[in-house]
Amino acid sequence: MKHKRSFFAFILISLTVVSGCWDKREMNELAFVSAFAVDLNEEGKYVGTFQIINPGNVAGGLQGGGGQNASITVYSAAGDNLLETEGHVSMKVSRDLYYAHTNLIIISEKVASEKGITELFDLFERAREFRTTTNVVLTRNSSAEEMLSVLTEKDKIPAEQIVNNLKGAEESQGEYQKITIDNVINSLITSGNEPLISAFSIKGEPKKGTKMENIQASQPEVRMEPNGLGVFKNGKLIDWLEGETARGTLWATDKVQATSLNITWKNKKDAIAYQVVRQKTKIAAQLKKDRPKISISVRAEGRIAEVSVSSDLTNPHTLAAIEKEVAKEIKEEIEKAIYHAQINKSDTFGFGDAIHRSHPDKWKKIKSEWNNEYFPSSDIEVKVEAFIRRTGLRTNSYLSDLEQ
Amino acid sequence: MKILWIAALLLGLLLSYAVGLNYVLGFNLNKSLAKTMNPFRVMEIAEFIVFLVLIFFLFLNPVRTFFKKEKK
Amino acid sequence: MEKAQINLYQLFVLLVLFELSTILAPLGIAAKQAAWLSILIGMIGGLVLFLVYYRLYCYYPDVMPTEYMQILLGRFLGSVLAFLYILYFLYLAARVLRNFGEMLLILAYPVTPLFILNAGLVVVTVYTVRKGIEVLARTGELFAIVIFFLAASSLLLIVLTGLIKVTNLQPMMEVGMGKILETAFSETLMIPFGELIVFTMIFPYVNVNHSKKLRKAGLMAIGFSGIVLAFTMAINISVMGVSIVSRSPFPLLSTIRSIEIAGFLERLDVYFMMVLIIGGFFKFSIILYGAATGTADLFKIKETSRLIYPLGFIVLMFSLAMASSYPEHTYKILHSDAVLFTTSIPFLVVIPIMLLVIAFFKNR
Amino acid sequence: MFSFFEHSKKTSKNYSPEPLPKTIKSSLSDNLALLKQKTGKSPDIIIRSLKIGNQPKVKAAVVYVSGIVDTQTINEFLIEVLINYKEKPGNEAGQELIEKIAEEVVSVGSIKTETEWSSLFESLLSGNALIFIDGAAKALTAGTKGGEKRAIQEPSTQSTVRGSREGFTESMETNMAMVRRIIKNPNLWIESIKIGNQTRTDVSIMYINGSAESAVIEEVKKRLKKIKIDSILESGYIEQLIEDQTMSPFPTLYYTERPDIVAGNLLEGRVAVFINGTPFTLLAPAVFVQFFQASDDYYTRFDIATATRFLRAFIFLISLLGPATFVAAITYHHEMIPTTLLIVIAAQRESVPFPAIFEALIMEVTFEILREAGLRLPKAIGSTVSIVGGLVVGQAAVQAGIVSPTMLIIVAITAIASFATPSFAVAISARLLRFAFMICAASLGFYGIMLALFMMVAHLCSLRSFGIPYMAPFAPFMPGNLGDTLVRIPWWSMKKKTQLMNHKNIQESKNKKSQSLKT
Repeated sequence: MKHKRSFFAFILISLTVVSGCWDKREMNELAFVSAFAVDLNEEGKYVGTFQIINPGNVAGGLQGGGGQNASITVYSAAGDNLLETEGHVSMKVSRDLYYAHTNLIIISEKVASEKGITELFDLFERAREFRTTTNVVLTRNSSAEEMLSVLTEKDKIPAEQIVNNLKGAEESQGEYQKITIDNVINSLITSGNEPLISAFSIKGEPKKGTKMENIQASQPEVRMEPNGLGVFKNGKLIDWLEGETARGTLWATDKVQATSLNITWKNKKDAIAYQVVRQKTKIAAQLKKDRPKISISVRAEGRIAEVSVSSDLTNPHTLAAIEKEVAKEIKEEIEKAIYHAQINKSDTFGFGDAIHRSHPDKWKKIKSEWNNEYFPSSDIEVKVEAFIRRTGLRTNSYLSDLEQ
Repeated sequence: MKILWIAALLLGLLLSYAVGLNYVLGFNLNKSLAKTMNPFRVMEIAEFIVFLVLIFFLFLNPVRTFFKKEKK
Repeated sequence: MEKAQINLYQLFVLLVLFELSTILAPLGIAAKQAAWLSILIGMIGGLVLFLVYYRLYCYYPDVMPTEYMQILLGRFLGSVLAFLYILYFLYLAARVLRNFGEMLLILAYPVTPLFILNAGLVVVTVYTVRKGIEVLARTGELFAIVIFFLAASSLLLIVLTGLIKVTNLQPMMEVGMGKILETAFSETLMIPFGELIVFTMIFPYVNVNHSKKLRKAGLMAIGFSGIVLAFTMAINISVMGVSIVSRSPFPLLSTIRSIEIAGFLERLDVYFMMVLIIGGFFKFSIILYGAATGTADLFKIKETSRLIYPLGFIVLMFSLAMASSYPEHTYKILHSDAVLFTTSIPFLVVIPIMLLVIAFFKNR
Repeated sequence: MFSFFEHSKKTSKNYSPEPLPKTIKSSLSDNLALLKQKTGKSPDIIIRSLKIGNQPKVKAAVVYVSGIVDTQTINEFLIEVLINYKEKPGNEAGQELIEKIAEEVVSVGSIKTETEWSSLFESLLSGNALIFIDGAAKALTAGTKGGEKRAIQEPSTQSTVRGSREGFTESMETNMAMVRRIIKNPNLWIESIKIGNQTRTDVSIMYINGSAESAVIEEVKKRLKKIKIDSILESGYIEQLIEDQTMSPFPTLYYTERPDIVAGNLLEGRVAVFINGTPFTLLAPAVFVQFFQASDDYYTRFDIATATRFLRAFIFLISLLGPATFVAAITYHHEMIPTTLLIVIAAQRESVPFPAIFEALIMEVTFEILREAGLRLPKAIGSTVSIVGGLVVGQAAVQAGIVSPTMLIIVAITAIASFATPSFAVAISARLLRFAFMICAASLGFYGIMLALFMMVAHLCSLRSFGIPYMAPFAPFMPGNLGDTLVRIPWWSMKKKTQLMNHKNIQESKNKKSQSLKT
């Protein structure tokens, strides 16, 4: 009994020493995958492309600074499913592929439109290393592999740059949205909601983008830009939304963070730019005799950012009139988007989900026919209110003085 | 020693519960037995050593008290 | 019986830690969006069960259940029942241990053998439990503070990140009241609340001059932890959506993983791991302690501490043998009627009530 | 150390000197002869023979040990007055003469008549002077303790920004006087015993009667009395012999060399143990939070004190878990590190040849070497060592690519953190446990750290110091006593003194080791 304690200490030590560190992985045994792309080749097999970070070239520091060599290396391989592509790639890479820091999943246009994205996501959700907060984007007019191989100048890791680009576009344009694996899966499984995934395309010759010269130039010839929102139906890409339609969709789904609108004033087109600071959208759904009635109400708050005609912005009545005009503009956008979606027969707004919430019993009956029958014929009422809170550092534009 | 017997009895009953439960769930007797034992089938060397160490400590105390009694 | 005393606050803390260790599991998710409701209903059932255990304690405040069973049912029958209870506790301990190891394995140690992970916990637990209920209770008090800070900060982070979407909780009654009640009584009542029967082994150690105070502490602890569990589940569903929650073995992990603030406060998996380890440790130690004192009392062994290592060892063995895969394990706990009707319901509900009735007539 | 003394005792058994005769004789020459024989004619035992009185002169001797006595007192108040004692002894035999000398002649503070050799020797060796007079079977002991002592200086181990600059010295009397000067209360009681067969070290316990719980006082006395050992050279001996649990890396007795800390703790109801010959005083019972409190906390305002204490708790955690957490994070839990940081660390580790745990161990051990080397060197060289070691070796190791800069940062922070804990005793245990934590982290990641942490906390919770739970007032939780733990509430809101030492909290505790160490 006297030495019992030391025995327990001994057990613990022997446990730790003997147990041989099964899950131990030193950092220089790992290849950090920053992005993963899915393509389809001619044979109809998946092609997985892996963008792997070369830490030494990214972090700089003592090793003499990055910039000389590419900060990433791209590998790709084909396979029948995603795991198989990984298996083939890992033979080419000298280290274990490590996904916990994967920030981006790129799905090529081809996969999305031909095979659909429904079956892609199980691995991402199931595997421990993937985080379900990883962003998903589509490619447009190029393959996913090309997209991953383009070097970028600001963020040394291209995946990071794509994500940041998208974030910037989401926060200022209101035409794009960041979407994560979680969101995609949730909208895939709920029948009253279809995913909307932002797309990127390459400007310039993709091959040139893989060279260091591209990013050493002050005006890189090859860049990546966000380009449209992909609309899905039953997991397949069917259409692209751009510009006002895209924004209208996002208005209706409460995703717009900030954007600017131009309105016609005094018969001059795009005379006043209104900058939205925040907005709130509410969707209410009702079923009247099995006919869905959706009402959307949008409230936006913002400021006047630019004026190109003279007008008396100190007058509250003028502001009220502008507000009305802005509201009309937003309403038009939303209606356009809804019209577009109804033609596509794809409920990207989650109206079905709203009905599900308010009428769970009836929803079960109409669920299967929602996209094709009920959604295109549903009554949709859009109500928009816009508020102007302030007009910046000046009240009236100098243009009003010019006129006098 | 008594403690070890109690422990053995308890372990035996627990294992038979596990086997019985498998049986109730619709596996036949052989399969039930195999299902109960198969977690121990794939063991690494290190794991096995830890296992042995644990068993060693299980017997250490009773054996020592036994010898102490002998001496007295 | 060990000569030790714990106070009411310590009992409260142990109860709460015991209950909260289930915070990681998708509790009552069969009721879909109303999971939180089924937890609350289960909690009410749990309060009733606690009162049953408490009344039994009131009749025999100074002796272990293993002993009053013998008083109530006669020497032979009582001993057999007590022995069965000890087996049940060991089964419970093994189940907790298995869950713990599997969670750890899926969460962070995919290659490490389950045996090693379980053995690690068993060794530390045995070390602590050998020191007696007082030390366990004091350790609990310290870690309760840690848990409190973890819970408060993660709640704050989740709210700050704006992850909560209340619409995810609608429609609330998707599955209907019948299913909710069924879930409550077959799952949530048993799993965190009914298991409190282990505490009947600990009640005799509580130093209390008036037994009503014990009742108050117990009810408060169960109520508090029930509300926390329900709240957590509601948060999980409102963050992740019911579909993801019902498909993930640890919804809380996904919730915590989705926290991202300022590009730095993210990847807080370690939070989850700490909750997991603290919860698993205390639940396992308490059950092991209950089983050990019960055995010591039944077999008249003077030093309880000598029993703990052998019992820990057999629990370790059984935790591996009880199921050959994790899905099988969860199936056996949650969905199999065999377990429900042969173990959970009789041991947690029927027998205590029966004992109470006998005690009532005997002590009239 | 102990084995050495045991050994010496065994040899002394074979030698076995003649037993000491019980009482002294009346013949001076016999007595002196015995004295000389017993002390082996050591030159520092001074025997000053003199003759006193007038017609007939009586032979007398003053005996003292040079160096530990106040020579001036002996010269002026013993020898001078004795020689000048010219009264006629008349018929007085030595017996009466000695009484008379004690009462009328010798003018020192304390004087006693003794007849037994054992107490005479003890008195002589503790610095008193003996006066023998021919014909008297008695001797006088005069209180002449003195000799060279270190002056009161600023304490070197627990220096403060604000507060008294006094530190204890090696003399127990001085130390106790310093505390007396702070607490002017007749209830401040002192009890004294001698411990150590060879050293006969004076050990005193000091407490405030009424404040200190009698159970604790009794326990301290009991444990002190149980000690059977040849020598007590420092307070550490006593500490190790009376602490509750010997198999623990954590200290369960608090030691200090500051009188204000002792006074504060006495007022809280603790018991102080003074040991002659060391500036360190023990305080019992000790609780864990006590080791994180510095006397500055009580002198600065409460908000600052509280903030500092939280900082210290954080520091302690860093010094305990810093490298372990880092090792776990970069070998097991890469997913928990933010991406940018991970890439930076990965870039640094690209060229490092060792696994992370090995790298951490190398650096930690290097640091411990530096610390140990700097500790015993003269101060001037010590700083050179730390500069060469810390800066040059660290820089070179990074440039050579043997360690990564992040690891160096972590180790450096940990090193500094381990010095920032106010109590050295608990800092060193954290330093020791750090290695255990690192090994656990390397073998099982965070899970390993958590397991080790659970063991540590369970161990801490199981400790008691003289019956008081070590982790009080957190575990067991005593809300009334939280005012002076991690937080320090303002003085005006401290309604009553802390109840930690209350008898309710004291339980019978076991002190296994103190009996077993019999020599």
